[in-house]
Amino acid sequence: MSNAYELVGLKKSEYDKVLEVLGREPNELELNMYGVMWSEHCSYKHSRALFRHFPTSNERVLQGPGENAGIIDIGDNLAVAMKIESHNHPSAIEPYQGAATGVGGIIRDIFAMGARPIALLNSLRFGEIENDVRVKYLFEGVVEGIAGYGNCMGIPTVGGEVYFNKSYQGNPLVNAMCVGIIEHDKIHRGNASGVGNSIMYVGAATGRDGMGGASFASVELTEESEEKRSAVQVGDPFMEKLLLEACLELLATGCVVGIQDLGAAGLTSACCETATRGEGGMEIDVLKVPRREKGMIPVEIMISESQERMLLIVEKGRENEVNEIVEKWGLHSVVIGKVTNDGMLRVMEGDKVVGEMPANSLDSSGAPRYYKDYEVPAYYEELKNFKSSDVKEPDNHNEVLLNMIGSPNLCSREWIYKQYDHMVRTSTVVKPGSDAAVMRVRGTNKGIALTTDCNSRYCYLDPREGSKIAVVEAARNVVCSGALPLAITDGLNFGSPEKPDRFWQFRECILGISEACRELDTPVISGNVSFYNETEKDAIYPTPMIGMVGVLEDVEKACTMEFKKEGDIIVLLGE
Amino acid sequence: MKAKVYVTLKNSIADPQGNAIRGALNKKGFSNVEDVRIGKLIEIELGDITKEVAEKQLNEMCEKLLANTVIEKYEFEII
Amino acid sequence: MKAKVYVTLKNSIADPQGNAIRGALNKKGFSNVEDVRIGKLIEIELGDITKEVAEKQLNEMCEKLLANTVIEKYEFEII
Amino acid sequence: MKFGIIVFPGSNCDIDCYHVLKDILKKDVEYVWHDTDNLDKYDCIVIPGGFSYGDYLRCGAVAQFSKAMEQVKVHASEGKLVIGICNGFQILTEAGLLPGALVRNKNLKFICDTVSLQVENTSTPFTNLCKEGQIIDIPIAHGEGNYVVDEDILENMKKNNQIIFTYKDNPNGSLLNIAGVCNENKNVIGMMPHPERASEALLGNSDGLVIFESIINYFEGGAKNE
Ligand SMILES: Nc1ncnc2c1ncn2[C@@H]1O[C@H](COP(=O)(O)OP(=O)(O)O)[C@@H](O)[C@H]1O
Repeated sequence: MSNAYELVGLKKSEYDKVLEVLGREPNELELNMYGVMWSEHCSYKHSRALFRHFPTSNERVLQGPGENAGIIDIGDNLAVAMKIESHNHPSAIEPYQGAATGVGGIIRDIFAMGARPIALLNSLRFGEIENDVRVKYLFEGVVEGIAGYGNCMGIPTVGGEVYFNKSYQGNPLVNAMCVGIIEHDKIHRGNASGVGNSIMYVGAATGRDGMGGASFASVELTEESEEKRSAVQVGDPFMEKLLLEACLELLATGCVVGIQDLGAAGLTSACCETATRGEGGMEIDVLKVPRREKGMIPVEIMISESQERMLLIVEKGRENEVNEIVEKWGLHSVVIGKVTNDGMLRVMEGDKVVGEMPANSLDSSGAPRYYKDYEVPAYYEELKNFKSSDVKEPDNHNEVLLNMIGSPNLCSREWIYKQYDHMVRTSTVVKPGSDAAVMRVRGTNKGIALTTDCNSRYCYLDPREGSKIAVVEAARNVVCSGALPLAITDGLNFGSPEKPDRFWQFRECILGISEACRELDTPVISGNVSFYNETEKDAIYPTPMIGMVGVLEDVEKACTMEFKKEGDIIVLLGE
Repeated sequence: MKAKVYVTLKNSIADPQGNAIRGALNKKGFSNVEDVRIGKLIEIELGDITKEVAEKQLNEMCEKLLANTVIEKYEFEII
Repeated sequence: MKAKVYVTLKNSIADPQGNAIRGALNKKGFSNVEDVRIGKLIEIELGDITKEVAEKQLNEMCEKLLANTVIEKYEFEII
Repeated sequence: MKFGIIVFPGSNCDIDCYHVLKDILKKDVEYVWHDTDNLDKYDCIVIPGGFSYGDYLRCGAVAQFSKAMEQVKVHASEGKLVIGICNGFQILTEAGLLPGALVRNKNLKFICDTVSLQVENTSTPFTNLCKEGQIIDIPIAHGEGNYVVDEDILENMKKNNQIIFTYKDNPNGSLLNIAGVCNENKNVIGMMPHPERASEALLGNSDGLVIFESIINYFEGGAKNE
């Protein structure tokens, strides 16, 4: 690792591309910005090409993939915003904070659209828990972190799933999903439009948190990653609660033309993405960015992943309106730059230009895109020979049943969801413990049903069939709650895309999800990809988590799964 | 043998709690307060062991259980 | 001027967290550990004030905010 | 009569209380921002649940300093009603308006569940419609609901019938299963369980309504006591 570009995670061919775009050598700041933006986590360079298979639109889709969250119409001028996001690697290192900041990040994605977050869900995977103290530690820490953040925010955590399997031993999965409600005409997007408009920064001060966290999420976990431990970000749910209320109040005034949360790759990604979606260019001054630590240099400010920060694009002349509302909530806002239309993202340090790059070259539209080879893994062919008729019928069915009920993968999940405030804001009509959670939509008779599902053992055995099963299982959960399935968000967790057998699994899963979603008319409106979930030894099972939303026109018709009274008739539907 | 263990956040780690308390103190009229960091004080009754053993034990306890060395540092004092 | 404030539970108040940690330590092989109590260590950067003012301020801060004297006691140290 | 619901930075259950009082009980109710310096127009102040100021340091510790809490003290001293729910209870103890303190749950975990409460005193403005010894099922959601208080104060509280609700099955380690207490004058009450989460058939439970109805009855219906 002697080349500067390798240190920021770029390959030689990628560095050549930077040289070509700039027509010169990048300075250190620029190189780091390309490094984080062209990491797998930010650029989706190995996965993007396959997304075209997904059905992403129908007459209900108001916002498909590509924004902070997807939005689906539920009638009467109302819509649901939703997205799922992984925080696997941070949670492997510091389970409480990793999971907490994962929840924080996904909540920001929802209110950045202008939606009021009303529910959280999560999908978790760990190694086998029996007799493994490390797994227990991770599991307890993750659950506590999710609870700590969601409870403090006052957003009920109403559902999720957890499985234990040895393939997750070194690579736990923590995916968090947030769902919000929004009126059609209140949807906001992350556009830096209107030349001369102000770029404003709101929320927590910037520290050296999660430095390089974006590129960090894109490498296999090794001994070395121990050293990056100081990269741990700490969540501040109280700050986020204030930020949420302040942003929703701000968006209602009409002075905000664009809004984006600062997530992976911090200011760098927020600036280049909003610029690309808007007028094309932006100029910001790092000295105006509030900092928590002394002596921070421009590159640290630009790629820091400090939590609880938002970027606002504000109509010129209305900055004071923003300041007033933000201050009412005990926060500060500052102008850090302005919208331009020269296509450049210009980073200033006072009067000095310290970095200048075409904004769209950083963004995923300008990032490298790979079409990887894939190859059917050997295990798949082998397992095809398996015949279920070869399995001996057990002698004692009662014992088998008891073992199953008592196994970590099938036992009650009450221990988890009792730690989550699943009732706050009094809209949870069907609580955790049933097939899907049902939330009322305040001010209407409507309800929405929410679930996350994925059986990754099935996906390992047959990625295409397994991922179809995940989608239809989610749909069955939604239907059994009395709702019409509308759309999904997908959390795709896989091993290294650079290994042909893993990439085959990924591709098969995408094809399976696409086929099932097309069949059910439940388009994919948002999602997340987490690759490199592998240790030196092995990869995780392919784990495409499906988060689904459905609508009930009359929430009083919501249905729960338990038997209601003696004498009721039991009917078995299907084959 | 008794010991006091002090567990504090590493300097590079944000302390939202400390920040909020600093804000509250500033507002309460203590405008001179510049920074607040909140850590733990753990008092341990170690029973009848020697100072050497105590030191060895405390190091181990801190590394394994009392501090989360990913984000915290520790110090102790035997009394 | 810098200060360290130590806030601990009064002896009469049960400390479930301390008990849990004692249990965990005993289980981990530290069978000699007899008691664990968890308190807070609050580090405050007081800015440019005299020692007397600092003392007065710290007393007030503790009584009003840093400790809940119904269940906690405090001590501080100016450094 | 008029209710005021205090909103602190970090309050979460403000809208839940508002919804029950306004939409279900059709009462006059307003949100009151934490920096208010006048509560004259309200008969009953609700301090809602949530995580005021993030519950940093101790639950309710920072909120006690707000301007609104100074006014709540005045309001209480005039004999008007104050009800603190969950975080509101914690704030009232921190502010010294109620005896005791709420410490970490015995199992060290946040607990969200529905629990059975026994009404111990039906001659307060908050329980006057309850039956003697009535059991009501009310949700809890807290990490620090373990009630502690000095023995001599506890003796006084018992003598004075200040223990209002107890848990049938103690979830958090509270002394004497205490779930809710009031002050000596019986015009300030604090309780960890959330009656506002149990006030609607749609949510499967309306056991909590009796508490709000008692308050209304106290003002409008000629309470059976006081
Ligand atoms: N990690 C979790 N967070 C919140 N709720 C969970 C979690 N895991 C499981 N649950 C809830 O527990 C119940 C049972 O979960 P699960 O056994 O996965 O159900 P199913 O197999 O029917 O999807 C569901 O209501 C689910 O939402």
